[in-house]
Amino acid sequence: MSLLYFVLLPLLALFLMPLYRKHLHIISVMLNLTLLTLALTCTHTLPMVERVAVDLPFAITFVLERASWLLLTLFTLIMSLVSLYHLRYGNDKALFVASTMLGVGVSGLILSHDLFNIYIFFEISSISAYLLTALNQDVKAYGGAIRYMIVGAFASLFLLLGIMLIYLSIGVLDIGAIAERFGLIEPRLQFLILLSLFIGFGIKAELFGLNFWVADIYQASRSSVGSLFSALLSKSYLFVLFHLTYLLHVSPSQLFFLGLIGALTFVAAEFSAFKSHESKRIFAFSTLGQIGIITLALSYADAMLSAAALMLILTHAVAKTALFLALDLLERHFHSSHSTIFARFHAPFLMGIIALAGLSLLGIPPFAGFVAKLSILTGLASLEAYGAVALILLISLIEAAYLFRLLTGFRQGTGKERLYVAWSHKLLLGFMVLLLLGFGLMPEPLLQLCQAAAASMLGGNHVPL
Amino acid sequence: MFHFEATLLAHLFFGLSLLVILPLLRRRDLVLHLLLLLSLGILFYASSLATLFIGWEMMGWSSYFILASSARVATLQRYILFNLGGAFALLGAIALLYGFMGSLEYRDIDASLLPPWAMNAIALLLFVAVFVKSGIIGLHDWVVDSYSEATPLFSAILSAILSKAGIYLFIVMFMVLLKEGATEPLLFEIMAWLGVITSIVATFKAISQDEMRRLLAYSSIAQIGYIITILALMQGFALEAALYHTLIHTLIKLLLFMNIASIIAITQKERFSELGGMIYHAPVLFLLLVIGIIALAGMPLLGGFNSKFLIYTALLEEKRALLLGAVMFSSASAFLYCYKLVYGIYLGQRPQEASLHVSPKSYYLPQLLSAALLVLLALLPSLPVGYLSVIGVELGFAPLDDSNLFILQSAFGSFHGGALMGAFGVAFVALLGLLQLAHSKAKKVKDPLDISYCGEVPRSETNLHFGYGMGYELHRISFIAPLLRHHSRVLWDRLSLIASDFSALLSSLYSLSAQHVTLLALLLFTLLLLGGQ
Amino acid sequence: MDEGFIPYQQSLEDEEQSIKSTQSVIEQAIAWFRAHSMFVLAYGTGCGAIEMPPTFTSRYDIERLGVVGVATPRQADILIVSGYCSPKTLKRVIRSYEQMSEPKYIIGLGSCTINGGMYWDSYNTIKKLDDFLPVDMYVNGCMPRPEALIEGFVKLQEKIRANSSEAGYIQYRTRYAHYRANQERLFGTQVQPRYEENFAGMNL
Amino acid sequence: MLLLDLLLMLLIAYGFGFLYYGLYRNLSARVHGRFGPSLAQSFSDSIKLFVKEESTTFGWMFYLGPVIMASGAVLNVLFIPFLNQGESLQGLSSYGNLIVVLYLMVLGPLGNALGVGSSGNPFGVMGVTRGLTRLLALELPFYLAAIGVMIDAGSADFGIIMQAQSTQSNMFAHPLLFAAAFISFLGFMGKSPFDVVGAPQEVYSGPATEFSGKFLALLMSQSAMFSFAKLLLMVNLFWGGADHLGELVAKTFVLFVAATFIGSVYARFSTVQSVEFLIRIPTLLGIVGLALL
Repeated sequence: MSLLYFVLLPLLALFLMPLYRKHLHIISVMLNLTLLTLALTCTHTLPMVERVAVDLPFAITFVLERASWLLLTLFTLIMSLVSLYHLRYGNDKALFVASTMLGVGVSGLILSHDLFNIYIFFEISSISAYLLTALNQDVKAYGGAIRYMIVGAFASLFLLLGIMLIYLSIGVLDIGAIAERFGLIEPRLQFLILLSLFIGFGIKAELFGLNFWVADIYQASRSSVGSLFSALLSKSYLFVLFHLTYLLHVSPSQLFFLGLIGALTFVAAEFSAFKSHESKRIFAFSTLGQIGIITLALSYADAMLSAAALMLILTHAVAKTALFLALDLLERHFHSSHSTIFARFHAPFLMGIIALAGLSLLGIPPFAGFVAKLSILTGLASLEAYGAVALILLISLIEAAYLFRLLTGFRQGTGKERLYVAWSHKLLLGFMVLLLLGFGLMPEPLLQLCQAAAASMLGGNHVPL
Repeated sequence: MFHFEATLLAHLFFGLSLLVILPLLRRRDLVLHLLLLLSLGILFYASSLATLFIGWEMMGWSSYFILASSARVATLQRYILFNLGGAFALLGAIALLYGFMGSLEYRDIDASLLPPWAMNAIALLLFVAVFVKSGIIGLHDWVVDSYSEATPLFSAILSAILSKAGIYLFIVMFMVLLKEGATEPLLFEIMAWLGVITSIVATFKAISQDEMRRLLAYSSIAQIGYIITILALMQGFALEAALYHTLIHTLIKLLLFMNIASIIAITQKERFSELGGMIYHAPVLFLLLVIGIIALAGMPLLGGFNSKFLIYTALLEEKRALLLGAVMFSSASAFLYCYKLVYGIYLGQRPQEASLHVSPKSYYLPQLLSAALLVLLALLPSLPVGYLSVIGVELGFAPLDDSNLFILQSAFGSFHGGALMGAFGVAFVALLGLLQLAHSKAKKVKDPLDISYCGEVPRSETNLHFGYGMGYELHRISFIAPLLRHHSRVLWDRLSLIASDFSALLSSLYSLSAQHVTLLALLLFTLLLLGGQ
Repeated sequence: MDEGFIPYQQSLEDEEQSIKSTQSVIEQAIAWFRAHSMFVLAYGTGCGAIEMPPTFTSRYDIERLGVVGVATPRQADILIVSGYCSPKTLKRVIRSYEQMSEPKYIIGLGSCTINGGMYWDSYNTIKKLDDFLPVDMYVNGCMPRPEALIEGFVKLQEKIRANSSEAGYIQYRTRYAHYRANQERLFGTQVQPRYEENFAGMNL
Repeated sequence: MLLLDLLLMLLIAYGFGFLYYGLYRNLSARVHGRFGPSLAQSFSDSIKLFVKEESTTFGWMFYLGPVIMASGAVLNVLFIPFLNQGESLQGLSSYGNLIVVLYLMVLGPLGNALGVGSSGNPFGVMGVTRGLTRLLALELPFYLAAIGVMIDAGSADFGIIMQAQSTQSNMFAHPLLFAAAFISFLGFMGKSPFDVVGAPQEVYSGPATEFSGKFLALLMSQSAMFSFAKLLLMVNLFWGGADHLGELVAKTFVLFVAATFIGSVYARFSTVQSVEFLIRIPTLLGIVGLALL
């Protein structure tokens, strides 16, 4: 069992796709399910290291430890769910190609253990994201994609600058090696490097000050694509950002700064969503808000809080995917994603899914989101970060305000259409909500996984050269 | 340890909510109602704060979704936001407690370990949770709107059952878990006065309502105000008085809301101005309502007096004269809305209008049961005392004496329920006999419009039911008029406007063009670079 | 009936004396109480009403006789029709009278209630109240002084104590058709509910 | 024995109630410069009403309203002890207490209000509304005073309250509380200036508009008894009760005459005015009185 499969199999699928144009969806589903199975089979063999030496500084090193495994499993799961969702829309060829590519990108990002590869996968994922944005092939989509491209290129620029400076100063790109030698760099240069990396990843991880492009991109792209962006893309960059942060032993003040950025992201996003009436935009802001909380929690570099943050990543990804996919169903029907569409249909099941996923998103029991939120709050409280607790609780009210406003849309209005939802979609969405409910009722196994992952993430997994 | 078995509330709430749910069988929202019941179970069975919170929140959202079938959007928003606000305050308190205790199990909580500031902060947060749920004035808008816009049956559950959750929370948190803690006494003092001010303001607001369920909603707020006040004393007999009043109020509100549900089913009307004169169409319902309002007004001869008596004597015992005066004032003012309720619906003249429907028979059962219990409690006022004492005894308070079930004992005197009932019964029968035997013969008017009306013959279209407007004159009384304005609604609306403005400002950032975004990022980079060096 | 008011009034007063002796003790006691507690609905239909306030207040203090003014016909024993009645007023007077509980009496105050008085040729006042309602006692004059009104009350007290079957309210019940016919001639049928229709059977 | 005692109490209350009522009419007539009716006039009125040949009713609730009201008055009389010592004329006071009595005082009016309401006459309800609105403010000072008395005596029991006054009556011990209670008491008696409830100029007779014959008779009788009960209450709470019947009569008489004279010279407050007055003056007195306790 090789970690390379997670990159090679999708690449193989990408090669196969032009050959079997009519069965793209099947290839995609089979690929993602295979990857999910593979990821699950890795549970007992962690940590895993895979190195393909090209030329030593540019070796391809893949490492799968607890944290990245958790994310990898999540990503493959979400990819499988999304591709299963699209099974009914087999003619959507570009989507399958681009999403498979996105899968390669994000998997590579979290697997890669050297900056060079990280940069490569960074680019792969970015390019596929541009493609996905433009999927609708209308003016808005192209505009969004171009905007995304400009911002993305800018991010790559900074990332490249950071990597270049590291390579120039210590001559290695492997993360483990960098972690060992990073202290040797002159402090001012260190700071410049960290800053470039922060700007590079920060733009992509959608942190405050660097995330003003996000809402427009989500709005321009399709809802189902939104689920990929929200669940995979931003999370993978965030993961890499914090992975590096922990490895490079940044100073407490810099961590504090990250936490501050997280809090700002959270506040700004939740408030922005409050007045928004475009559901994709609202979900985008909500994603930003969650990213803010996750950043805030991770910035404490505390085992318990990091575990809680990982838990939040997981639950948020599932809940958001469910929401975006449900929204996609609505969007396909109404050709609009304005929040008023919620008042125009009658479909109890879909309604229930949106409501329950929304509850989980908000961190309301008994759904999995609650466990994550409670862990974050208790974690913060035991670190005596009462201000952060108060902030999260207060701003969560704003979040509740706009999320429940969407939900109230259900009952408003008179002329409601009956909306047909295919049983396969019902099954899929129901599965996601059941997942949330299940982990909400029995959070222990997941919490343990997250704790182990957090420990490995914070412990700085040094893989020898 | 505090346990489900020991809570009267739990038994009561389960039994009664099942009664209300009975008429709902074979309906769509049954699932949600059962979920609500489940959440109550979680709340009562909880042995850790996390579980308690799960029950609390589930109660919030399941009731929200039940409410969603009938309420307006604004009401729903208000409902969920206030409820979540309270819940998040509770969550904050729980997180804070966890910070010190490292565990959320009830048995691990030892409030004596808390530093005073933390204890006070926790107390404040819990107050917010309790106050929101109880609809303390300023936080009450959601209560009134949701009660009046829920389905008639669900209003009964909301008022009879869910409104008591705040009280339950208070008892669990303060009297059971945190009783060792050194909470600032001033906080409880403020709570006591907030409770009584709430009850006064809500009473006056109730009087000036034109909608049955809004009136009852304010009445619920007022009644819960008393309970809050009495609980703030943190004494054993106060606890018993509060629990007794909770029991009585639950019975009364179940009775009244089910009664109104029947009336709504019969007439399809909600406002006093559209009702009236139902007494001879629905005499049984009228009698049930009269039992309800007499108990609500806290008059002797029905169970309502027992708990009022306990509340008063508890306050007397603590020598809280002014507090008691205020409670009694509000309680006396309640007569007005009690009468308005019965007059507006059953008495007065019946407006000319279309046909009447039949009320479902299943609506009668909860009413009859509540009424019977209220009468029984009047006869045997000490009946539930032993049951109520359980928590108090566990907490080390002396139980009330219930050796004679007819007599309700308190430190400030006692009364004999049987003697009261008996004397009234004899007097009533004797006087009725006297009236029957009197030389003068009663003649019943054939046409209800044959009233003394200044020598006029009123037509059927003449509005003779304007008595429903009683309470309007309160607006002219300089002490009361300011209480009737919607201060809190204005406040919350303004707050939401501010949030919305702030939101507009922030969201404008998110429509920047790509150039601006990159420019900003560059700026940030430069700034940080300069600042970081 | 002879011409003129005085012989008629005389005949009414004569009758009382003869009936009184036939009553039982209880009946006499009841009659005494009735005579000594008279609740008055003073209907100020015309200018005669101006004489009622002095009658009720300190100067003449009719409360000495047990006469009290009440506001509603339900509580009243005696209806004073004070002066001329236009049909519009009469309608209300009749309604008020019918709402009074038996036994009930009418005092016609002033000449107008007897024969129209100074309005004898008015197109818009009734001339003879007795056509529409049974008057038990007339107090004539234009206007009659309070003394006269008190005199009327004293006479009425005697009449009440006599408990005559000729009392106005009994006549109104037994000869309702006659009164109703007169009323209908004036008002038409649609205005007033029929007296006997107001009550659904006796005794609750 | 108890039964005889109770009957005696009722008879005393009934007799003295009507006597005082007659006295009231006489006294106020004298104040007006009239002679007024005989002392027994009110009694005659009630007998006459009982023996009217017919009374109008609007249905069973209308019928029961006065009965409930009268039962309330009877209960009030029975639950307030007449004397502060001995076994006789104590009635059922050992089965109740001051709080019970304070609440029983409202039972009658509520029953009556139900009857009035069922008549469908808007004037009746307007009267009831006025009464209840006035009641808001009327009870507050009285309650404050009663609370003061109860806290002072350490019990709500009449016996103990009266015993506590054996050395000094509450009137002198707590003059402010007494003043508050007395003003309230004037209102409870329904005399000027607090008699807006049945103002005949505006609302016919208010609550009594539709009551005729025996119903009105019952209302008059209960009102007489109820007045006596209120006098008793004041005497017991503030004047230490009475040792024997003679003292009781003397004390209630003094109180009654005081109320009558005040009632005779004051003009009527409107509903709003009476509420504002009651909240301004006596309530403030009561609060200060409680603060001084």
